[in-house]
Amino acid sequence: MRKEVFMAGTGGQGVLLIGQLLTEAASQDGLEVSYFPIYSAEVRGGSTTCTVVISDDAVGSPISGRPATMLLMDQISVDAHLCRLKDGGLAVVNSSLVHTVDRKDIEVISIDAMEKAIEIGSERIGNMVMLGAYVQAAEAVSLGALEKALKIVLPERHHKLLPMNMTALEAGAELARQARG
Amino acid sequence: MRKEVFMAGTGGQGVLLIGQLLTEAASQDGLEVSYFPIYSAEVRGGSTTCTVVISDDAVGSPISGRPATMLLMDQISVDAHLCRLKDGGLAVVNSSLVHTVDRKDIEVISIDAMEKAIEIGSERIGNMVMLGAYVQAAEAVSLGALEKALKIVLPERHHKLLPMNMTALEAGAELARQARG
Amino acid sequence: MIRLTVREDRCKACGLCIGHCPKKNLRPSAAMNEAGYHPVEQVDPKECTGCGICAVMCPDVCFTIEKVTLVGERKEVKQ
Amino acid sequence: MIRLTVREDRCKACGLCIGHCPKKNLRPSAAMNEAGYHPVEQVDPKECTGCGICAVMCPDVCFTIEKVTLVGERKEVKQ
Amino acid sequence: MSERTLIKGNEAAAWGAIAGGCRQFFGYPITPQNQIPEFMAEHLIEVGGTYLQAESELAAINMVYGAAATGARVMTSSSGPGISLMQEGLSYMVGARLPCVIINIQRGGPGLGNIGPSQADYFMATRGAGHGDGSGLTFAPYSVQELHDWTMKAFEIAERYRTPVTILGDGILGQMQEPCRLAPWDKSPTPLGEPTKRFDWAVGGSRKGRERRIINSLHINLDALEENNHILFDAYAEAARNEVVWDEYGHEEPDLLLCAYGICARVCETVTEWAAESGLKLRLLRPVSLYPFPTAPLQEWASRVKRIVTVELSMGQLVQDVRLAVEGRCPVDLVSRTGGCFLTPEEVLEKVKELSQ
Amino acid sequence: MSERTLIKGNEAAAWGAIAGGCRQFFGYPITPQNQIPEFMAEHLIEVGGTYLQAESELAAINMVYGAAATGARVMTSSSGPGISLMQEGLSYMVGARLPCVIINIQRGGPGLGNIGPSQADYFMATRGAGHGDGSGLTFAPYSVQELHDWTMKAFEIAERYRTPVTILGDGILGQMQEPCRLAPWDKSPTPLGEPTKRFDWAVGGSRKGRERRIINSLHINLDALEENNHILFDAYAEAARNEVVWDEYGHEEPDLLLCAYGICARVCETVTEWAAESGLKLRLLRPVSLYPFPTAPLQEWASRVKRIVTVELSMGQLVQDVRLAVEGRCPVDLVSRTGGCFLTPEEVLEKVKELSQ
Amino acid sequence: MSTTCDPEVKVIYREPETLSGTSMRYCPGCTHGIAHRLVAEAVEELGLGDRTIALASVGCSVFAYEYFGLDSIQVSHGRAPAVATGVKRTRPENIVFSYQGDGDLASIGMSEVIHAAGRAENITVVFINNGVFGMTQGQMAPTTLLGMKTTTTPRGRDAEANGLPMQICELLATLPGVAYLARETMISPRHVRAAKKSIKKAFEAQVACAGFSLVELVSTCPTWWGKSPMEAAEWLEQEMLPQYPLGVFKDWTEGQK
Amino acid sequence: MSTTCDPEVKVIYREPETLSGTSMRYCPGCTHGIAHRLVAEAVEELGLGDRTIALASVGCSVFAYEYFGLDSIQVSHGRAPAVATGVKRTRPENIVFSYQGDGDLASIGMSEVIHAAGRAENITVVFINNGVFGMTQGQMAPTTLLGMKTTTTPRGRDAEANGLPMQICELLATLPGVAYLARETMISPRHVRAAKKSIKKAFEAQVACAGFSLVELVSTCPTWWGKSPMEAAEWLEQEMLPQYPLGVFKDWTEGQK
Ligand SMILES: Cc1ncc(C[n+]2csc(CCOP(=O)(O)OP(=O)(O)O)c2C)c(N)n1
Ligand SMILES: Cc1ncc(C[n+]2csc(CCOP(=O)(O)OP(=O)(O)O)c2C)c(N)n1
Ligand code: SF4
Ligand code: SF4
Ligand code: SF4
Ligand code: SF4
Ligand code: SF4
Ligand code: SF4
Ligand SMILES: [Mg+2]
Ligand SMILES: [Mg+2]
Repeated sequence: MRKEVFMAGTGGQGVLLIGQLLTEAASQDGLEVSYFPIYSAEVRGGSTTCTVVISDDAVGSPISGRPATMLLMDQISVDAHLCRLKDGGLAVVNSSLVHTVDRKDIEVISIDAMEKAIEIGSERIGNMVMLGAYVQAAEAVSLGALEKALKIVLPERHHKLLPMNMTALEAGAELARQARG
Repeated sequence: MRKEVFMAGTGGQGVLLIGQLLTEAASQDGLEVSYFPIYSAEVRGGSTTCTVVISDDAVGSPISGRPATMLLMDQISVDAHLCRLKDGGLAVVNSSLVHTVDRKDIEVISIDAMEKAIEIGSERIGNMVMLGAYVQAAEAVSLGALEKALKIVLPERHHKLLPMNMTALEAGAELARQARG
Repeated sequence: MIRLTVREDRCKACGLCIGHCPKKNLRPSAAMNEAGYHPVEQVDPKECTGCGICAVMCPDVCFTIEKVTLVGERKEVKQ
Repeated sequence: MIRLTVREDRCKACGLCIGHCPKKNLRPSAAMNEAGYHPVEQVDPKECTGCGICAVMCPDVCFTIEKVTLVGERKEVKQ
Repeated sequence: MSERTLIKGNEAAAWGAIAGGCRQFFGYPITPQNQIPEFMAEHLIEVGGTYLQAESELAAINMVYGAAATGARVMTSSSGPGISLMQEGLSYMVGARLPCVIINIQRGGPGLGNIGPSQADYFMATRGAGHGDGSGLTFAPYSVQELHDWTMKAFEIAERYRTPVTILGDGILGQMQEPCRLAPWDKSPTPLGEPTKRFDWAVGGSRKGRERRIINSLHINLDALEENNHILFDAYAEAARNEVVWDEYGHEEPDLLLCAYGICARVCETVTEWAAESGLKLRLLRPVSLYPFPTAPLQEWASRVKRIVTVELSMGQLVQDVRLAVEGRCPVDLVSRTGGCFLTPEEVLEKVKELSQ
Repeated sequence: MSERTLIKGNEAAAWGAIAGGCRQFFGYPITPQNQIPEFMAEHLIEVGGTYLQAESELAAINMVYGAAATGARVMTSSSGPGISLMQEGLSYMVGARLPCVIINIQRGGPGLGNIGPSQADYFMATRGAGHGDGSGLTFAPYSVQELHDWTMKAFEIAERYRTPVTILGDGILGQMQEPCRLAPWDKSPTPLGEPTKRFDWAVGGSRKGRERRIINSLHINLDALEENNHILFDAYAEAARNEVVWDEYGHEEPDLLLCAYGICARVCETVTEWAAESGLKLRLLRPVSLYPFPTAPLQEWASRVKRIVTVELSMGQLVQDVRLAVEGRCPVDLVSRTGGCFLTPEEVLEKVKELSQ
Repeated sequence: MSTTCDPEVKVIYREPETLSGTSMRYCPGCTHGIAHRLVAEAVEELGLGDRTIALASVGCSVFAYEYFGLDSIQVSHGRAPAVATGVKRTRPENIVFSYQGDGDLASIGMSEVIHAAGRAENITVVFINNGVFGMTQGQMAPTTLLGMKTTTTPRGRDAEANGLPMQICELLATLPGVAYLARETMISPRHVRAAKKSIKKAFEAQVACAGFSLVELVSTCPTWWGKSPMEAAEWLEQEMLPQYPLGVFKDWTEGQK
Repeated sequence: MSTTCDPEVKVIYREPETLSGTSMRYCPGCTHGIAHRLVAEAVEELGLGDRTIALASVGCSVFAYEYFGLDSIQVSHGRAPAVATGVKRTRPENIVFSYQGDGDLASIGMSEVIHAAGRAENITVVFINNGVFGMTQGQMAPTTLLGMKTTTTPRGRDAEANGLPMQICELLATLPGVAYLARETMISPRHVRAAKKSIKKAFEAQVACAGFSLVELVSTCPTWWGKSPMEAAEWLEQEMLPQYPLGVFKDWTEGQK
């Protein structure tokens, strides 16, 4: 089993954080996993992306030319990267910031992450909603592992936010379930 | 035809000068020639040596492990280098400073260069006496070529010394002729 | 009249011009440029004295400032 | 009595000790050492004051200088 | 099975260094390896060690030289341009037979290039250490865990052979995160004891009761330098007997052998699996020690496969060692990218398929 | 036939440089090549050029970079340790595609080593230019005349391929004297005319009427750097078509082929002759261009001889290129010394005789 | 008498032509941008645009070759003064300046700048002192203040462990080869104007072949200082300027007057 | 009362045990030898012989590791202060000094010495300024006087072509990390004694962990100056000292008194 996900967004949308969460969760699930961020020469701005590869065996390539799944936070990311999604792959997109998805040969799950995030209590946890939706749709890791991962990845002083983050993850998962029908 | 000569002495005895003279003379004779000085790490003192290889063809190796001929200015040089003289080779030694020559399988021509030099007018042209003897014994280059070479190698301001140097060269050649009998 | 233009594509909303404008006449606009910043705009163009301080402080060379005089008017004034 | 020894193997006949000896009591000897130099010698050992200047100036640490007193003599003097 | 920690390759390397007894670090920042000095700045102090940001890589390698002369476990890390600047210093370390560890997290070159991953410092790492004969030993991890493990181990190897040891990584390995079993740290500033007692060549401490010692690479006597160089190469020969490490992965009866190290070996593992799905029998031979190089296993495979494909991020450097090992026994091809560009498994598989036809 | 002048190798090289249009020299003294900067200090001023003693080799190569950026014919010279210090700068020159000439009069290494002759910077000269892909071109003269001629010619080649060109000599070649036909000097400070007109990339002069120009090795876009590297290697490939130079000497139907460059090739010529006297049929193949390397003729001979013996002053560097060319077609041996020691014809002959049995 | 309203337009400020017009990649409010503009203005106002060569060093300003509308050379880390020497000695008719950060000039490039100054090399250096290695993510620079936290001084710079702040102008002022030397900053319009005056004087020194000239600009790095641009300016004034006092350290024209 | 004549021997001068006893390869009259002796005497008199490490740089004094009877390290050209830093930071209980020529320290090694001083590195540098690269056969050094002929300034050093003489003490004096800094010479017994005093003070600074210490010794190179040792001393006094005035530039104990 080799699961690849490519995540992309713009600086500040928290793509690297959910990438790391997913990675840590996979590790907590006893799986092998690698996380590879694309770092940019510029200090600020531009797109942030990361690739997470999960496997029950040694990971092999932490890079993927045509990943099987993608999590895309905005239109720029969709425009830049969706073409590389594997034929028949899965794209979980943030419909709050994505309006057009041009490929027909793939499964697209649109999540209005921002709306849900605001509903839960903070615009800033849109990334968590997206991650919840993604792990549900891709059957990547368990929610339990994500909860453990949250405790490890989030700095101690933010642990009071754990419940809200869990709510967002669960809400995202629920949205994904609904989207698939 | 490949003629090798290895010259050695102590700093100040003018070995490098006569090496260069021989080289220039060979060049003047239209021959191919190379001159290779051993330079020392220390600024001062120690032995000075050079190897001159003359050939009517391309010179090939400017280095020789066991040169066919040697010109040795003092006992230290004899002790250090004579063992490397080719079997049956020719050694022209400065008998003013060399008292023992231990090899029997070679031709040794002993020249009392200092005595002759003082006789001609200056202790400092002992090297010229030796060179004259050497070219005579080894049939290396013509005296005419050496004269031309002297004019080129000696700085202009020393040209007034040319006659004395020529005298020394000729005297050396004569001594070599006599030594061979 | 002072004609002040801001190259909105370049503005990074650093606030240096805003902070130094003696007339407090600059502010972030509601618009967002390609880089994701709210570029600066004038509060009231007529208030601008053309002192040039905003241009002096702007690290991104966003400002062009010109003094525009209607020639006819001036001539009348002179006479 | 001053006992001054020159390590002849080390001396390079640079002349610095000779030039600085206040008693002008040093000179090149006739001998030649391995390195080909005429090592320094004292002109008259009795003239040496043991001032140590030669040792101070020698770049090759050639000098050992000692003041030798016959103990017995000294005691007699003291009494 | 100890716990796993998700950690960046660079940090894992730094962690491994401290676990391996490294107590002195001198370095100068350069992307993409900055987490190494930053980690050292944060943590060396906790184990009584020294972190010092040198004014340049030139100074850094010479500080390393000084610390190594005292027998300390010392390290520096950098990337291509910085390693270039260390070439003279490395040559001195080789000549003076001083152990130390150098991490090179390769980036795109030549010149300022870019900060993409690269394997184009292979020549410098395996034939380098500047002028003159002799280089250090070089090892190439291919995962965060291995970066940690090999950096830890490198100190011991460096001391065993009295030579610099290079850990050769790349921008991806340095920046990626994987779960890693981290070794514990000894909190002592000299976990291995008094260096001048451990080594009969180390300077420092009190000289009472022992002869003075000299660290030196100058041998004005030509024969003495030749002898010194033979000692160096005897050590390399010894390392070639004991320290050759490689790994194999894939089909037992392959049509083609892939040869790749570091990040490219990771890619090739996946390629090997994917190829099997389409009926192409591949095997990966992954050199872990680059110098000494696993010549023997390559030679063996060369007689058994139709072709060897070297996969690397350079215009062709590893491939030279492969060709030197193979000596014409079978064709050796190169699949590569350069300039900070990386290879994806898809790209490699496609090219390998082409070559297999 | 013009007149011959007895001259030192180093001086002949410097002379040749000026004859080749070199008008800028930046260098830092190091034995055994000091006669090059000293000659330049004396004579460049006579042709309106600039001699500047840099504060270090690092500064020197960067001064060369600056002068080269203006399209000037510029040179530096050094020996092993100094060339090591130039590796980063050379990598920048390669990356920015700047022509220049570097003379390396090799001495014994590693480290401070000694000032005996050596050929142990071969790797650095042929695989070097520091980090990243790409190196310059390298030529190895073997006589005073050739030192003069190749240094002169190097400037043109450097410009043709927009790359640094290394002239690789050694302590013997640099210090020995031979009669040499010296080329005349043009007295103009810019014998070839305005550089910004000659080259569409050179900066400087007046920018009126032309676009601004940029000299650069930074390509933050990974693909752009890859493209740049392909341009470099296209140039090397072009050079491999046009600039491969080698020489052969000796028996037409040899039993053994000797391969040697520089001073060792001189020794081998004599060995070849002496061997003939004792009935041993030798032929010498002498690479003059080391990069590009004369692969084809070596391959051809490899199929025709029993064995190839590489003769060099290193622990085995040239021999790698020979083996890469030969690809197992015949055994390749190494006769060598290291650490500033040199080989005499007697020694080589003896070892070759042993190998031929 | 005309009554048409042809507008007469007087430019109060426009981008100098010596800038390329490309937008700059600096972080918001980073004073690198102001410094670029000042250099460009100085070169333009002195009429040197056609013959000035810019040297971009390695640091956040590495892309300066894109920003200046001049012949440009990107050079290796710290060696700009050596490269400038190579250029100037070959092309003395050109005006050559290097633009260098404090990591570039005061750390790795110390030797090159001192020797260029010592040789009275006719070049101009614009030196950006922001107390930190910006480009590589905020490590300590030789100019980092004591107590200041950076990614390689996580507990704050400590004199014993990390050494003392390096004052470049004070150091260079001892060299007779220096014709013009000043330290300026850009935290207010007044300071910006003073900085520009110094930059102009530095270029004038080069035009007059008076020797080496350098202007240090005490600058902000809002990103690694963790401050807004306005806060950064304030912090600079309060913390940086006491360690790096402003002023003209050397002016070759003073002797002439 | 005894009448035996047991001689009582008081040593006025003997070779210090901190020298190895090997004879030195310097040219006749070269003051490198005096400098070695003074350093050895200072180390011995301060009782530091058992814990002092000598760093031999590249220059005529490259063999210093043979001459000092101490643990020694031969280091690369110009980088001795960096090596010393590495040693001292690892072994703070040891006393570390480097012995460097003016080519080594003032040319190629400029950056390392300034940064070591800037860091207040607890090391001692003995700096031999003889105005020339001795070992490589008499090329120009940064300290070569204007007008002085060397093998790379065959027409005499020219300010414009070759730059200006570099005054190291004046430069380093600006750095707060420097505890002791002096320029001495060895051309007379009086000067030699003063030099030794300074060298001792420099080591004392290190013992007290007061920071960086350096003693510059204006030295002769009879060989490349083309003078006898006595002439060289005279020329030094007349020509070198005006450019390199003697004196104590910094003394950390002054503040204490
Ligand atoms: C030889 C070398 N070493 C290190 C680096 C990495 N590096 C790039 S920029 C930089 C420091 C930049 O700091 P500074 O000069 O202060 O410029 P700033 O970014 O602060 O403007 C470093 C260390 C490099 N590119 N080359
Ligand atoms: C990297 C490097 N560059 C150059 C040299 C050659 N070199 C040896 S000593 C020396 C200069 C020595 O001069 P100085 O330091 O003044 O010492 P002195 O001989 O005058 O005492 C040089 C340039 C070298 N060994 N290494
Ligand atoms: S020109 Fe002056 S008044 Fe007008 S906006 Fe700019 S700063 Fe304000
Ligand atoms: S100073 Fe410039 S970049 Fe900053 S907010 Fe004002 S216009 Fe925008
Ligand atoms: S000790 Fe004094 S008096 Fe005696 S020889 Fe030496 S310098 Fe002269
Ligand atoms: S000073 Fe020393 S070396 Fe010189 S002459 Fe006197 S004893 Fe000899
Ligand atoms: S990191 Fe600092 S110096 Fe670099 S652009 Fe950003 S604010 Fe400016
Ligand atoms: S060359 Fe000069 S510095 Fe070197 S040993 Fe001789 S006199 Fe002394
Ligand atoms: Mg900075
Ligand atoms: Mg000197």
